[in-house]
Amino acid sequence: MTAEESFVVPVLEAALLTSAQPLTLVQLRQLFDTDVSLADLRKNLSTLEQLWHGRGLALTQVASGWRFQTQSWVRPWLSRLEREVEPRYSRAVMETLAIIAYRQPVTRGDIEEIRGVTVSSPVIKTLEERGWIEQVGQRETPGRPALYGTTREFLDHLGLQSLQQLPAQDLWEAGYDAVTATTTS
Amino acid sequence: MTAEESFVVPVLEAALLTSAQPLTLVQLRQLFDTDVSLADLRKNLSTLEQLWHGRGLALTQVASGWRFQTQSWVRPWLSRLEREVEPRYSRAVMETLAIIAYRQPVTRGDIEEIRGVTVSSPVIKTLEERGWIEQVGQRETPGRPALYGTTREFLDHLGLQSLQQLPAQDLWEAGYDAVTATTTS
Amino acid sequence: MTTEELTFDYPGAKVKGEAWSTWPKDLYIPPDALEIFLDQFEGPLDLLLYLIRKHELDILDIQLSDLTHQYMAYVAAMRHHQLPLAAEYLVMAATLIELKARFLLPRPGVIDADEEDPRWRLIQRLMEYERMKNAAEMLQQLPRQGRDFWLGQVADEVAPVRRWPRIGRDDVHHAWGRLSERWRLSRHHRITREALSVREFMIRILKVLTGRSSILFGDLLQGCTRRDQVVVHFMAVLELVRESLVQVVQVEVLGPLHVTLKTADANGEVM
Repeated sequence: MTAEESFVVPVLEAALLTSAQPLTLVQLRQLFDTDVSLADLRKNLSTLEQLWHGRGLALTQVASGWRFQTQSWVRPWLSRLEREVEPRYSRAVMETLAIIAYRQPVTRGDIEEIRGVTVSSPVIKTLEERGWIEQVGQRETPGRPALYGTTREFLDHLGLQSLQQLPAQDLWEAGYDAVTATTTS
Repeated sequence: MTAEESFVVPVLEAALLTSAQPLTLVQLRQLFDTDVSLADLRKNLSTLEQLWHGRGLALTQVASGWRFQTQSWVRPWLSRLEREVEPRYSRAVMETLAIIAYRQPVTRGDIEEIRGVTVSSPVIKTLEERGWIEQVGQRETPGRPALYGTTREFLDHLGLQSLQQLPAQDLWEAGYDAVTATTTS
Repeated sequence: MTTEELTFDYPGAKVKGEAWSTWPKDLYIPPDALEIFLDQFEGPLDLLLYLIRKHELDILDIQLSDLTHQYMAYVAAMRHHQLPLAAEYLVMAATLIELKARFLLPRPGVIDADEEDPRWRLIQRLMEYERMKNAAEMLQQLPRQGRDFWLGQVADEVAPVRRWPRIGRDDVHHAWGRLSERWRLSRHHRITREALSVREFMIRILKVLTGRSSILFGDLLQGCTRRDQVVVHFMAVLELVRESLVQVVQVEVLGPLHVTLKTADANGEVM
């Protein structure tokens, strides 16, 4: 492969623009099955860098490799966009939170039983980091699983003084009894 | 703002390449504080689209807006990069998805009738968790079963703008004529 | 349609370590292959389609007797080897037999032109299933994000002030309501297809009958929400009768059916 081959630069560009992490020279070399010298690769990266000169993103070398990043001049515009997009919690996070709020103290296993799917660690972590749930003890069953409950901060965020003020939950009762019946039997 | 202003295209480009979700025209308009007409915006998007002609990524319109995605010709190279692998779904999942896509809105009972087997809860849940299907209502028959349809995310995932772009239009028609046409041809 | 397009591809099956890529032309399949064979199918419609396509038959002109014969042979083989058979296969067996019976019965007078061919409903279902099966394959082949194409997703270096989602109490309540709704909907579907084997239901019925003299057939069906459950109960009762474990008594014509445990009396005679 020579540095001039027309597909190399667009392939490098596509790889770098679609990667969440910076890519090392070794990774970039993996893109091409023919033997590519590191020198050739560098030459192509430099071509790519010049191609982006003056635009909103720039090809940059950081500690862990090569990546595109936004230039400072476009940030004022981009930040306007961010302001409009209100971040939201996923369904998994909201449902987990609801179970902990209404059924505390609960273990991860309880949550999984009610939701019917595995509760991923990031979901619990998201809520813990936010300061809305915390470990309140451990259930005295094999494995001693952690019991979770909501925090004062959670009530503060909802503008409530106590859990009693959460909206009524009666629509669940019948179904939930059935769940507990099956899990305890 | 006029369509010619030099910063508009690079700002659009940077916004689209850094956004995790497709951006709608309304969102793109929010990038600029001056009044931008939708017509101007479209003109600039079309300039941007042409700018990327022949490269590894293309500006694409999908169901929930505009985004950059890779072109099929770079796939052989990019697939050599190690990334999180998209899971392969079972036939049960894919057939259920196909029925929901082509026959929506359908109830679980409808799906069972077509497939001739019970639709297990995990199958529906897999598709719901993936964000490809959602409950779109309930049929007003005894038991008020949930009606399912596909989501915008499903179309986005396939890089499509609307259900009309799904392959094999004749599948939409339940009529016998359409069937014989395909089975005898 | 060409033969290639009709070839069914069921990859990955292995019998005793050997790849099992082609199915035998005749009906006989070694028992250990049988289960794997049936596992390759998504249900009775899929199996029927396979049988039709294997013999390059026209779906619109299926010979019910041949098809029923072949289908029943598979089902019988599965049952003979006491392999678990999903209830849906039995429902289909019943349907095929019923259709065949209707063909055999002499029909009085001229055939009513408006009368629907009894095969029609089955043919329609087979065609609709085949369409959706093809659609699933097409969907599988469509370019997909993360597999065939990737998105431009430059992680923005400028980590702006981290913005947290805000929620209200209604959001929590709403999530809770959604959960309970989903629970309510899924409760009825917790019985998976492998749960429905006739033998299991036979045991269940025997247990119900232990400690009570008889039960109405209708009461046995309490809690059955699906047709296949009813069918399995029915088949289980028939099987129990065949094995002389229970008897079914009907006092008057069209009256309720009593299912009674057969017990040996003091003289060793079955009552």
